[in-house]
Amino acid sequence: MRNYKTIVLSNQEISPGYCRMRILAPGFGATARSGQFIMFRVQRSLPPLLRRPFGIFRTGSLPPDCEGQPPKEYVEILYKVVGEGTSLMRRLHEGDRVEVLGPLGRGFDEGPSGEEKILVGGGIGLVPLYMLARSLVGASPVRLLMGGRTRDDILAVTEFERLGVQTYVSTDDGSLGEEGLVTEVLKRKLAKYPGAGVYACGPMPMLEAVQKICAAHKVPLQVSLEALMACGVGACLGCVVKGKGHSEETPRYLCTCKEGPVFRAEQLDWSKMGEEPGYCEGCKS
Amino acid sequence: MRNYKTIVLSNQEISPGYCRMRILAPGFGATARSGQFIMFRVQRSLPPLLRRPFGIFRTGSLPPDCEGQPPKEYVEILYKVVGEGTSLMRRLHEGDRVEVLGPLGRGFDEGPSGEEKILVGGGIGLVPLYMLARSLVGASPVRLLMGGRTRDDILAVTEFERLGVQTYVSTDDGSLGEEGLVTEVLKRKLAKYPGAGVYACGPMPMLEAVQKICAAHKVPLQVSLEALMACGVGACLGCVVKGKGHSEETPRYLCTCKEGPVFRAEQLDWSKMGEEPGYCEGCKS
Amino acid sequence: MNNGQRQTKPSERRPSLAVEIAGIRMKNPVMPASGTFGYGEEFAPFLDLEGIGAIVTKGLSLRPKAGNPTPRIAETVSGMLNAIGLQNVGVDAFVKHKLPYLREINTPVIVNFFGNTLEEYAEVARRLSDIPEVAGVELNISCPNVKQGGIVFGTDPRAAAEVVKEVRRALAKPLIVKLSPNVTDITVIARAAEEAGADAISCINTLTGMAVDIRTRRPRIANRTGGLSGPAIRPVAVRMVHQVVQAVKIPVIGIGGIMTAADALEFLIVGATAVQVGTANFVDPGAMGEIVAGIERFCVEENIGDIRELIGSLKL
Amino acid sequence: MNNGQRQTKPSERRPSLAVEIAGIRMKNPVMPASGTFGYGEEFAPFLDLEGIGAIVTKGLSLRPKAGNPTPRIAETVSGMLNAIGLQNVGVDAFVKHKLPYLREINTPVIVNFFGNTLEEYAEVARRLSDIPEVAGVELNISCPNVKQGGIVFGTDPRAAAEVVKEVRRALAKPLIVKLSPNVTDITVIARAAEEAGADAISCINTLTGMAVDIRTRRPRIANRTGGLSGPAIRPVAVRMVHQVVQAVKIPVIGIGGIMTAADALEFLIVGATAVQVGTANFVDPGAMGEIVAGIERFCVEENIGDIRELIGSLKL
Ligand SMILES: Cc1cc2nc3c(=O)[nH]c(=O)nc-3n(C[C@H](O)[C@H](O)[C@H](O)COP(=O)(O)OP(=O)(O)OC[C@H]3O[C@@H](n4cnc5c(N)ncnc54)[C@H](O)[C@@H]3O)c2cc1C
Ligand SMILES: Cc1cc2nc3c(=O)[nH]c(=O)nc-3n(C[C@H](O)[C@H](O)[C@H](O)COP(=O)(O)OP(=O)(O)OC[C@H]3O[C@@H](n4cnc5c(N)ncnc54)[C@H](O)[C@@H]3O)c2cc1C
Ligand SMILES: Cc1cc2nc3c(=O)[nH]c(=O)nc-3n(C[C@H](O)[C@H](O)[C@H](O)COP(=O)(O)O)c2cc1C
Ligand SMILES: Cc1cc2nc3c(=O)[nH]c(=O)nc-3n(C[C@H](O)[C@H](O)[C@H](O)COP(=O)(O)O)c2cc1C
Ligand code: FES
Ligand code: FES
Repeated sequence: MRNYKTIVLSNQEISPGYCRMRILAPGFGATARSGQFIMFRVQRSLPPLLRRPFGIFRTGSLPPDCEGQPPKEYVEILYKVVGEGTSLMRRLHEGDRVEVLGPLGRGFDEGPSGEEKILVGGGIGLVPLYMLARSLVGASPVRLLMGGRTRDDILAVTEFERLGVQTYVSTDDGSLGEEGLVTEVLKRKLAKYPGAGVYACGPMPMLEAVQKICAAHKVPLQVSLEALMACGVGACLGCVVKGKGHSEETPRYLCTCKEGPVFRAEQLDWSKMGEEPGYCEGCKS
Repeated sequence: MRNYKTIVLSNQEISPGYCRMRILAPGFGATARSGQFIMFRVQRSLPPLLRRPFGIFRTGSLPPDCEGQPPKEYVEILYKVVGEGTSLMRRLHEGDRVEVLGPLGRGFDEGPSGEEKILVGGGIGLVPLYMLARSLVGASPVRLLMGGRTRDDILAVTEFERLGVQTYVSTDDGSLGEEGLVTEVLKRKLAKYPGAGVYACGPMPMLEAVQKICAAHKVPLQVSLEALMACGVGACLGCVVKGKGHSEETPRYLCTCKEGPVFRAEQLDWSKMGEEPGYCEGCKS
Repeated sequence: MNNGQRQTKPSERRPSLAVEIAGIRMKNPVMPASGTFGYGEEFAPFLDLEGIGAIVTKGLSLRPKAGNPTPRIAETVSGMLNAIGLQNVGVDAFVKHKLPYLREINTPVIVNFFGNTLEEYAEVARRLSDIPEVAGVELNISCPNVKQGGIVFGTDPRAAAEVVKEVRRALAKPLIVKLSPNVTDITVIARAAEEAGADAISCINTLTGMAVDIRTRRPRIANRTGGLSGPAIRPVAVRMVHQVVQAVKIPVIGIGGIMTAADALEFLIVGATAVQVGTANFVDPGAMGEIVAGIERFCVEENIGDIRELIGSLKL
Repeated sequence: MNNGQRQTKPSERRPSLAVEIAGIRMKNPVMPASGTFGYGEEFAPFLDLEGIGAIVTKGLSLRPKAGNPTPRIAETVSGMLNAIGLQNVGVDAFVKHKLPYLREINTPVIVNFFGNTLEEYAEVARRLSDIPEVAGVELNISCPNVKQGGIVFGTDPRAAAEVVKEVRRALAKPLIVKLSPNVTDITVIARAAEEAGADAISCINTLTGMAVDIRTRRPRIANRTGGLSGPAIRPVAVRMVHQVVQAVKIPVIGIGGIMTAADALEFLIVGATAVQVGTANFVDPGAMGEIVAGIERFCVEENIGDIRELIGSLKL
């Protein structure tokens, strides 16, 4: 966990409104676990004031520019352009100076190997699932259920397939894969693989549905949450989410940045997740 | 006078810390007079909040990119990189979107033709003198006395010479032209051309010295002043300078942006010009 | 303006943006903030003066006022400090030189004014009462009362009530009282003004601030402290407008850091009947035109037929 | 930092940055602002905790506090709103789980705390008095007094004096009182605190603000209003520190929008003996280290051998 004062290696739009950025970060990969995130600083000057949190899509390395140099280790993020910060990010070019704080937070617990693994991603929510899939595929059969509004919201599926992951795409408008909600696909899969472990990331309404389904099927579920964040390191207490058994008398607030962003479903109080979102405009993914 | 929402045509460093920018501005040249200025907006977003005032170095036009199109009329500024705004300006590239408000203010009164014209420029203060020289040279003998700290502060002299202007360069450290203050040169020239008209722009200490010299020689003097400006159009009253005969009882504040930036020396109260500068850090030129 | 994610079905007819404040009818709820728009004329080259809700002129006093020494302004992070010192031409020159131009423009004129004593306030009010071109006045009570050792009228409920009463008595026009934000509880001042006869409240004026040049170690404006304006103060302004709207029955004009239509909409949603745009006029002399257009666009996107449906529609 | 135009002849020896506040010796005048630095530990990976003047911990109360519902924060122009609601682990957990780590670090620990009643304030003060690792306390009086219908202690001179007296009586440590900026005249509160026994003043806490999501028409934080912090408030903070320094004899700690060494220097020049850095810790967890280095660089450039020569050196 460091603050990398570094540079952009590449930054391109991969689907309308979605971009992929590689950032130079020597030594980052060795410490990063699936499900962790970074706090990204767009530029030294304002705006924006605060850093922006982004899941780690993957880490890797490129061959050095010249003989004898070490390979260029990078961290890669996938982001959706939704507002001021991400609009400024989209304009970044190779060589621009940025800062990356990370890797941050608690990632996924990979669970028993051999077990059927079902990954559920909604839109940009697929980001943290790639590194998870990469480390699961060796030991367990892995399925990715990928949902989105339209074909444009379905990202990087081929990369999952290259890992050897079985992928099932569904879109609300049927413009890609089967028409309908990803949660419908999940029900079918759980009927088929009752002993599976489920890992989900996406919009809160999707996560709430996934939680209900997994509870009904009594299968273990881990979810990766989003919340408004100022510090990303557990200092500001801006990013909290209600833990199971929370009440005014017995407060059980959990820090999304430090105790999360990945939680076991049973750690959380699902009663009013939707009403009191960590992020006010509701999900943008 | 308009707000041009336009683009940068070119922007290069011409001397360490000094840049020259051409900005597309159709129709601007037809309305601009020597000594006027623009309010420049670096970008649509913050920072900086306020526009930055810059003298008009010159207007001109470039041949169109394709046959049949009209020529590309531009306004050109010369600026010194001193702080936040100008540092951002230096980073602008061809095609970047900027805004230019202008032409603003009252320019030089060219005075009787045939008369000897002596232009005195200190550092970046030479900017408003170029258009003046350009329109004077036809009808009057024009001399430019150009002063600066070092050779790096002496700009665009060759362009004045190309107009047919006699130029005399002096630097504090003697790194270019004669060693010493431009005001010493002025004294000599006025001794030689007692009937000359003087036009000056530069740091306040230089202007105060020039004013004393011209008063002593009883020659007409016009000066172009700098002041902190918010609006540039006479609305905020942030840019005022004390007029002759100013007192608490009989306030005679003049707007540098509207009644200036060029003033006849006798319009101004020179008694404490230096102590109460329109711009707090004193002159940066 | 963050273009909402979800679809919006634009309504057919153009939304009505008209509002009324203290009997003054406005085409739309956007007007300049006093002192940032001169006497209107200065902005005619950049803006259609008949396309805004009203014209609010530079703070006026009985006699001409010299204002403060320079430097008078300094830029700060997302804001600016000013200590102009209320320099103005005085009532006579205003009537003689500035009004004739405004007379020709089909937009209500609101005259902002102040005094150094109760008598001065009342006298200016009397003078303005006789002028037909003046649709209403805006009373700036953020000034020191020289008689009371310079305590600022607007920071003390009693003093505020007193000056509003005096002016009310002397004035035959709609009276808007403009509040200072440099107070512990702005609702107390707002209620005092309402009870003393204000027809509307406008807030906020500038927050008192200071900036120092670390190399010269001098204050960056000659007056040491100045009024902070611009986007930096918007959250404080929105909060105070929200409080005042709940405290009084008269309409409230929201002011503070409005640069875009989205900013203006925040104030309308918390309950401001109209807004004033100040510092933004310096950044873009056409700003108010774009703000009016942006508000109209928003109403279309959100299927709002009349701006008054939006005013005070904050969900809690 | 605007690198001054003129030449500077660097002095030979390293300048001394040490300051003393209320008997607490600090290596340099830079410390974190409470609530933005957790309990110190969180920042150890990014910052040398022994390179700053002191560690100021998250506001502590007698019993654990749940804090507010979410969303608790919102970014604004060059600032942020927060309504964390003073969530904290309570005195017992602090002593048990947080102090042991701090004990190992050779930097004075200042514990910020608050209460909902005079009794609670006093009780926490008593508890902290017995803890050797606590170098001093910072009293946050920007809290509502539940007994007095929730009027905020820090906005009323009498209430402020009362709570400071109570705490002073119960406390056997240096006492820093932290003031709220949401007042008409901060010097009145500062003097009340001084007379009631404060050893130092720190100011400012956050300005109350609000922001609205124009699409949902909801406040952007669940608590409706929140505390505005960050560079946007700096001019207001510098002004208030300037005022307080002139009003009291005890040392003043300047807080508000400090992002860089240049910002910190503004506060020192107007007379703050030290500064606290808040929101900047979120933007750059190493910010305080760079600020200390920048202050040292400035002293060298300006030939200042001892930071105390700079403190209060404002030229008027
Ligand atoms: C742990 C975590 C991982 C994330 N991973 C990704 C990812 O891999 N790809 C991706 O595209 N997005 C991801 N997000 C969401 C991303 O942080 C926001 O989309 C981004 O901050 C929006 O910034 P903006 O300035 O463009 O939007 P604006 O709406 O202008 O931002 C305004 C403020 O709200 C905050 N904000 C806005 N949306 C969100 C959100 N959904 N979650 C948290 N804060 C938000 C911003 O950080 C900023 O403080 C993640 C969020 C979290 C908490
Ligand atoms: C009528 C006029 C004509 C000018 N012409 C030129 C020119 O042709 N070339 C050139 O290089 N400079 C010119 N200047 C000065 C130029 O405006 C400033 O150098 C520039 O604004 C500095 O901005 P900054 O953000 O880089 O500096 P900063 O110091 O960061 O600016 C901070 C604030 O101070 C103001 N400011 C700083 N220096 C000056 C100054 N000398 N005069 C007025 N305001 C200042 C800025 O506008 C800004 O509001 C002119 C100024 C005026 C008033
Ligand atoms: C340069 C300047 C001059 C001002 N003059 C006046 C004035 O004469 N009378 C007044 O009531 N307010 C005056 N104000 C305050 C503005 O009307 C407005 O209340 C304040 O600037 C906040 O709005 P803004 O953030 O949109 O600028 C002035 C503000 C500025 C920046
Ligand atoms: C997230 C957050 C939490 C805060 N918590 C506290 C607190 O517990 N006690 C306190 O006295 N001040 C608290 N503050 C106020 C800061 O200590 C500081 O006074 C304020 O943020 C202004 O400084 P800044 O602009 O550098 O952030 C908090 C500020 C923020 C942003
Ligand atoms: S983001 Fe600050 S505690 Fe989680
Ligand atoms: S800059 Fe506004 S009046 Fe001159």
